[in-house]
Amino acid sequence: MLTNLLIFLPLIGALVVWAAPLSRGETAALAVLVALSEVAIWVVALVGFDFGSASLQDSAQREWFGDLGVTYHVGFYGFSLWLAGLTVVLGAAAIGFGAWVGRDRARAYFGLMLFLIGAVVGVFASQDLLVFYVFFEAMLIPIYVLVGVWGGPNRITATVTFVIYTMVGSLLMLASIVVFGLSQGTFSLIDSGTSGNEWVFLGFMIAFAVKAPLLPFHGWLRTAYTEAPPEVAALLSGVVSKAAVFGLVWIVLPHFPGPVDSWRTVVLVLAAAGLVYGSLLAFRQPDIRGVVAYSSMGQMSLIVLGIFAANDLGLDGAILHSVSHGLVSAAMFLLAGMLIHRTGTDRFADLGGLAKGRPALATVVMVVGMLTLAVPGSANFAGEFAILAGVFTQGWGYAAVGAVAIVLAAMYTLRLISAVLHRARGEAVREESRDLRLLELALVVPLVAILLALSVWPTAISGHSPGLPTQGSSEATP
Amino acid sequence: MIAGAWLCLLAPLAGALLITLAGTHLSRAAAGWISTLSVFVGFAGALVAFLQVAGESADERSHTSTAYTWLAAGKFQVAMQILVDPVSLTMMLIITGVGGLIVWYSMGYMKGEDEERRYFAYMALFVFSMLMLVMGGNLLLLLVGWGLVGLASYLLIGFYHDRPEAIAAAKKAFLMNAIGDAAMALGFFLLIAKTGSLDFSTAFDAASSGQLSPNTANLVALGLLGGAVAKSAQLPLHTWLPDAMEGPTPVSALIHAATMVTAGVYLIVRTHAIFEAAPNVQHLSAIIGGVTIVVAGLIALVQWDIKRVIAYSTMSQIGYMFLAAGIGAYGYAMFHLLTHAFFKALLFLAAGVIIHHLAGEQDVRKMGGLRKVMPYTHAVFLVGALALAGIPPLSGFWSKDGIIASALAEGGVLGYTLLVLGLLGGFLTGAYTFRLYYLVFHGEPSELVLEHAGGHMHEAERAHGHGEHAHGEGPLSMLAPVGVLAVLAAIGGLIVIPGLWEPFLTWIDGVAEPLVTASVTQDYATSAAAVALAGIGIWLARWAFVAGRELVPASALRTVFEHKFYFDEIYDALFSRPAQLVANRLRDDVEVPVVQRSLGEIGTGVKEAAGGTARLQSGLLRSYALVIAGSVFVLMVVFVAVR
Amino acid sequence: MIVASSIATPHVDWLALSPALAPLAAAAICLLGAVLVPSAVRRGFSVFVTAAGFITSGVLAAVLFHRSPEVQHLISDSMTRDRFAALTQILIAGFGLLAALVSFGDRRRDHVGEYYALLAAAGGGMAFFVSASNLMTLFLGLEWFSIALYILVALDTHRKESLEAGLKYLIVGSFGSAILLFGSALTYGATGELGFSAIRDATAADSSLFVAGLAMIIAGLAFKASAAPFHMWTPDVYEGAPTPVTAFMSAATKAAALVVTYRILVTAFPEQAEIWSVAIAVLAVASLVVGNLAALAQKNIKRMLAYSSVSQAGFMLIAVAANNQIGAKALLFYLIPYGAASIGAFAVIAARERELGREVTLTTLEGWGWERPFHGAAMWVFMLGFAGFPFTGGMIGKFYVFSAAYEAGWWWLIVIGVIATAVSIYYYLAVVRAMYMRPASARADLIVAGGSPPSDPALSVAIGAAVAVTVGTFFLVQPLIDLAGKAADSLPF
Amino acid sequence: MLGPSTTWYVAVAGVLFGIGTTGVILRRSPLIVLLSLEIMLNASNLALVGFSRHFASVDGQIFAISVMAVAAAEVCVGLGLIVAFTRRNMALDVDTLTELRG
Amino acid sequence: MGNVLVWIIWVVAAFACVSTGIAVISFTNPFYSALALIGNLASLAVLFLLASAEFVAAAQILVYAGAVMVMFLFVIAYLGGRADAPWAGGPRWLQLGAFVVGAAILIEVIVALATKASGGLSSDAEISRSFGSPAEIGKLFLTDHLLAFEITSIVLLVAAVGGVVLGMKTLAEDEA
Repeated sequence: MLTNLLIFLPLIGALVVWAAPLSRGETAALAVLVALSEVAIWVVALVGFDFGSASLQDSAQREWFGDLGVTYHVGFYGFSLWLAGLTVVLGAAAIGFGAWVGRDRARAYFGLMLFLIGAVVGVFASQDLLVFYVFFEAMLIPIYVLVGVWGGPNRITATVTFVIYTMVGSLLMLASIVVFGLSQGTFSLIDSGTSGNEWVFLGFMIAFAVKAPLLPFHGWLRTAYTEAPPEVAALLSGVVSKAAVFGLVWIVLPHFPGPVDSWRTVVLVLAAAGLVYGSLLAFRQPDIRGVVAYSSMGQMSLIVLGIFAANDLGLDGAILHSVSHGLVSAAMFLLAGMLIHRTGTDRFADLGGLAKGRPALATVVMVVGMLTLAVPGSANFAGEFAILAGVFTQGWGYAAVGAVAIVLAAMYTLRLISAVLHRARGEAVREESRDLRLLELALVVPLVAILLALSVWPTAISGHSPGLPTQGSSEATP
Repeated sequence: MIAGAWLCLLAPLAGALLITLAGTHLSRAAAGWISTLSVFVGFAGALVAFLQVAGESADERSHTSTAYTWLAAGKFQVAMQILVDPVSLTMMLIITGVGGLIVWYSMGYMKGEDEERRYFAYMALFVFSMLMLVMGGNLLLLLVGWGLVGLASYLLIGFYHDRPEAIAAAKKAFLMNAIGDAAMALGFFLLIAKTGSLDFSTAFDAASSGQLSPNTANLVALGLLGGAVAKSAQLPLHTWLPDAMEGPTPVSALIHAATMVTAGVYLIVRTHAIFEAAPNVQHLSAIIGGVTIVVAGLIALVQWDIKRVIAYSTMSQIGYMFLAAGIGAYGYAMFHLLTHAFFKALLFLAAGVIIHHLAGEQDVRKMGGLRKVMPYTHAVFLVGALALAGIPPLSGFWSKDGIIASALAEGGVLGYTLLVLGLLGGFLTGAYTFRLYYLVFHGEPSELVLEHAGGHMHEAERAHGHGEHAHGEGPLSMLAPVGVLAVLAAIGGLIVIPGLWEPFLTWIDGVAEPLVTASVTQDYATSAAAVALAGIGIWLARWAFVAGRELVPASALRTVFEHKFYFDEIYDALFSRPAQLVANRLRDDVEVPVVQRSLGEIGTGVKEAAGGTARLQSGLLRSYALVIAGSVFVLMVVFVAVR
Repeated sequence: MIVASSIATPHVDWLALSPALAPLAAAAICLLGAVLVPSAVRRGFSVFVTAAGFITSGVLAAVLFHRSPEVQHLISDSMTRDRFAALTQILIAGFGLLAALVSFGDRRRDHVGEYYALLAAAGGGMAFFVSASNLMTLFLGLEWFSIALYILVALDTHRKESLEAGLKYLIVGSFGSAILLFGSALTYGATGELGFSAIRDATAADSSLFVAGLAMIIAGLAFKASAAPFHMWTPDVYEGAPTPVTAFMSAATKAAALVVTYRILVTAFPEQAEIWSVAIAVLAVASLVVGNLAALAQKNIKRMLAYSSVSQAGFMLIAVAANNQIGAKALLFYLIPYGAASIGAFAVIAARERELGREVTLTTLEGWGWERPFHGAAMWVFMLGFAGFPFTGGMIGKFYVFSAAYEAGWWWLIVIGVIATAVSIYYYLAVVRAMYMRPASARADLIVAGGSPPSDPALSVAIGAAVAVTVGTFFLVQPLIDLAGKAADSLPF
Repeated sequence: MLGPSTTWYVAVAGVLFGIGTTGVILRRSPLIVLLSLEIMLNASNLALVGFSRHFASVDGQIFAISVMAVAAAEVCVGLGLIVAFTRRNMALDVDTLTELRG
Repeated sequence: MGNVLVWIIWVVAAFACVSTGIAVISFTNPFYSALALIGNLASLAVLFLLASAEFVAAAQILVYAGAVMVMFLFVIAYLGGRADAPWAGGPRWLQLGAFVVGAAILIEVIVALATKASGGLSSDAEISRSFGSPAEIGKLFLTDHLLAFEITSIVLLVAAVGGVVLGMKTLAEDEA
């Protein structure tokens, strides 16, 4: 019931927001209200969640079409509940941002945002392959328009590239789903067994590699993240990319043990390469969103490293890092949006010196920056550490690459921080460019606060994700 | 005791959070007070804990307190726990004690700065981080503290964020430390892979019981050494430290002299079990220390910036500590750490008083004759300088002497080499310290000094915002901590003397049993040699000053020293430039043309194919019929053929 | 000696014929109306009658479906009474109804009664066509609705495009019919039989004459389904025809042609399945490739949708090529959202066309989605439906088609279908792109003729119904697939 | 059967069908194209009648008669169109019908 | 010997059939083409007769050559037969393609026939006297092929409507 509510409240909210003849302000208020209730529902689900149990919880099931064994089946495991939580929180922040900026065509805008949230939550809740596919694809619909309508000057190229890229991936996945589901006789993620078919495996892998993105599949990343409105970019990098994490953890690992083993090295090498590649490129980007975009690519590669580490250490780390990376990259995009709002640009060449006289802005950017580079003690650090410690067992080289990436992350983040905050005042920065106001703080600070709380107690996530599939090794979360 | 320790850890954190959250609702002075008080509260906590632990018998002095599981992933678990034992207590006392004094001092030094509140928040954060480092009850928490002090250091070096040099220095410091962190982390990964845990006890037991293969032990120790070298600014990862002098002077005193940079020494002492399982690496650390002593001393001889001289001196002194830790004289390493904290903080703070007085001037060539203008400062600086040079009975003598003696006791090629390096270092210390001393305090007062004499307010100074001078030389909040430190620098070394209190060395030995102990004879011999060499150095400095000559005459050698042995240039050529080059090439030759444009190419290709297909649809009715008829024919042929 | 009295008139199953007869009756009434009803109310009268005819047809087909659990061959096997046909007849009736509603807003002044009569007649012809079960009735049913469509396409005689399209359709269509006919003749020659089941039972199964005839029959039917390479009339005709006619053709003709293709192939030529399934698969691939590629290059929306319908035919041919029960289900299911989306999309185009008074291209659609939110959102739904996005039946349809292909072992067809879908997304979303992402053009010639656009409740109802079906088929899969399954059981797999 | 066997009938039918096809593709006048279509239909009729005789089943003949009617219907519509063309002053040349293309 | 006569008639008719067919597609003037088609239909009727399809042959003459072609000629006369050289205009490959494809299809049909002929088309079935008689055909049209009969009428009706609406001048055309 809770799960259904969590999925369908925003979807229905989207319809209402879109259809109801409300003014811009009322629409925004309604959307924010829905988003906040979503958070509240999630909190209720969290409180009632039994992390000690490894079974599906808050599940709901309904016949959809039985002749092929497809059921509407949703519910949460520990790890997916966290991902859903990430979604609702970031969703609320993004919608709040949209309300704050005052996006025009409010009804369409907020409707699509809510729709996106519902779809992503649906992805994380689905326990049937086709249901998963439905939500996985449904995410694209709002993103396509959100980027295409409210994005930057190059938005159409960006959104088309993004959609085509991801569709190619997910349609290959559809082919895999058909083959896998029919050969298993059921599309249920819980009931179906394992498959050794590498082609089917690759269909899934490519879809998730595009979504994440992994190294050669990231062509959409730069334009999509920079042309999208900042709050949409926040959701893209924060939660949409995590759909790949869910897919890898809950579809690929448990159902394709054989192919996972034989392709592990390839995936790990790609991920390691992507980690360095993304970090290096992030180092040479001329604007905030470019940096965060490639940094996201690097961090997602890192998460994939953890997922393919073949042990629970890496896997738990990957889940933890998914949540913390989601929060931090979203916060970064929102901050970029706020900067753009007051200076009209996020290019480093035009920024600078923003720390002077803007303590709140300086503090928030600094904190988020430090979390981005995974300063030891942060939740990001904990996740990264667990991932690398996990993947170390697959080969010290991966961990060494990860260590290099730690340094690179420091390089690009510090470059970003100092280009924005420090040195002489940039051209685009006017004396009267304000410090962060209360409303803006209300958007970012909760994200930062959650991150800090997670930094104090990362086990909240990493130690509370039972229900993860047992792997080839004998290690299993009790 | 445990409560005291937790209080010690959390009080500065609370202070930092309070200042940050209160923001502009807090007055600037209040921020200073909160920061200072929080550190002193920490000191009180540490003191309580210290007294209790000191009252216990020697083998029961290690206490662990676990709050909760910090990180659990898979079977790997790390608790949020603190370890209270003599080593960490010593560090806690230094950090909070000296730290408290320095924060107190800052209230005067930073008065009128634009963003004081931020400064004090950072200071409190630093103290918390440092405490985390030394109190962390397992290797991961140690790494956490390790990283956090790097963060605080970055923040404080870059405090004057509108100065490009400051920002560059801050980034450099952070990056160097990140490299060290990465090295340490790699060592930890290996340790996790082998033992499944990062608990001190598990790791050390594994190391000392020989459960770790020599190879593993070497690699883990190398990782730890990498971290230690970076953090303690030892060769070759030292280049950030002199640049770090861009930060406010109290920062230099606290972070880049008294506490953070000595963390490497603490690390080696703490993980001595692992190093002992990897003797080669341990010896490597001693050699690194020895070489650093000399190299840093040589560079210090030609520096003109008052803080940079002291900074190189810091590198050099930490070299002694590494040397000691590397040969297993853990007690002396910790002891020198302690005394060094006193006299180096004293020197920095005294330099700060001068800089403050001269409205920010740091070039010693513009100073001179300050002895008359600032007698108090002159006195305390002299104490510090003598202590640094190792002149008895000041604190530096006791600790440095012990280290040199231990090198002698170690013997062998290694020991004698180290001995020579140590003694040479003593000579250099005397020389550069007193070169500085004479340049600053003796001779005729320079124009600049005269301008600022007598509390006369310069225009620029007023603009800089320095307020009233309660004393002729500076506000009380600055002079009082300096005084306290001067006393400590003078007498602090005496705690090593048996009978005064439980000898300091025994106190440490309970945690880290020394591998070498110098005999009394060796002790006296090295003492004599060291003091003599330091004296020669001092004399040489005086001679050069009086003669108006440079200690190192202009030569190729001097050029090498002035370019700090070209480390920056080498790194630039070896790492920075290639990294940037690779990144640029990736961006311009791979990402843009291949990854991004390839999609465009595919798109163009598809569109061309699309245009071609559409052009086939010529609108000519007859061609449609032709295509249909042709297709029917083909279909029929195929059907008949394959029938 | 045969005398008249000895002729025993066969029993006629009027219920089985009724779905075809109801629209035919409506057509007759409309024709009468064209003469008897005053011109002021003729349009309303005709639409009402046509709609009533199609509704009756649909209801009767539903009754027929209910009452025909067993397959029956009627009147010497010249037609079949089964659920496969009945379900298709329901669809055709639905499409016809929607097309009638879409037509209502078309303010034609000439031949109003005749227009609706022909529309109804074409619907009746298709309804009969899908139940045909010998080569003669097949050909005649085909000609019945084809001739009606030739006229409908050309009916806007004041538009040169309409005439051009009409003549092209007539000539190429007759050419196709001739091929089908010759194929029928050859098949007849090889077996001596006209009835589908009789052909199957005839022994001369593998003669070259027989397979040559089969090839020609496939070509003739593929022509009607506008499968490549027999599709070339499609874009020209779809573009030139009056938009409501295009809407009707794109949905109903395709449905009828594909369903009949499936029926004749599995009933009359099961022995040759190995040959024809490959051929159909090749046609499917060709349709997917050609349709998608050519659609990419289009600016005119009707033309683009025409090519899109070619590629959609490709998808449905995959289901035919699968030659299994799932395939038949998949085909029937696919037709529902496809037909609804297709009629709906053309209806939206009609709305724009009517308010603008000129052809609808990507350019003339710019910014329109914001001006007319209902039409914009509906168009969006239809495009998503074509592309097979979730929350539209199009996705489920594709899923079933792929499932059928998998069951048949055609995994490479799945891959090609997937790639084709990916390509198709570009042009489907191009419509959305134009409507929403480009600013409304300020060009004077794009300002709505005569101020505010005419209100057209019938069109809106049609669009709304199309949206409801497109989306509803996503949620109500089980009941629909059950129906499709029962219908598919009529075929002898 | 009187005269040659069915094969010959059908061969002639094939030839006629080919001629008709050629005509449709070759000629530009829609009138002649319509005539060519008639030839194609007649070719089918000849085949049907031939087969009908071969199998001694009248079905083929009945089919042929139906086809005649259909042919008449097509001609009717085609001629109507051609008249409409002329009325609108459009050239009677299918090659000029390239307004719809691409 | 009667057979010889039949053969001769058949060959003549077939030859006439093919040659008039070629004539139809070769004449420049549609009027001549139409006349040629009448000849074609007539020769076909002969072939029908020879194949025992008396009723079909009669219908061919009456319906086709009589009614349909007259309609054709009327229209051609109304339009004033315009010249249209078979080789003029249009791309060369199209003209070539027309012959190639036309020839290819007929060859294919003949090949199909030839392979079949060895199997089954050689021996004809016995027929009764009433075969192809109007009575039999009429009976079948009212029994087995009732539907075909009815549908044929519907097709004709539809076509008639079409002929009328397309041939009529409309209001909209006046304005266009």
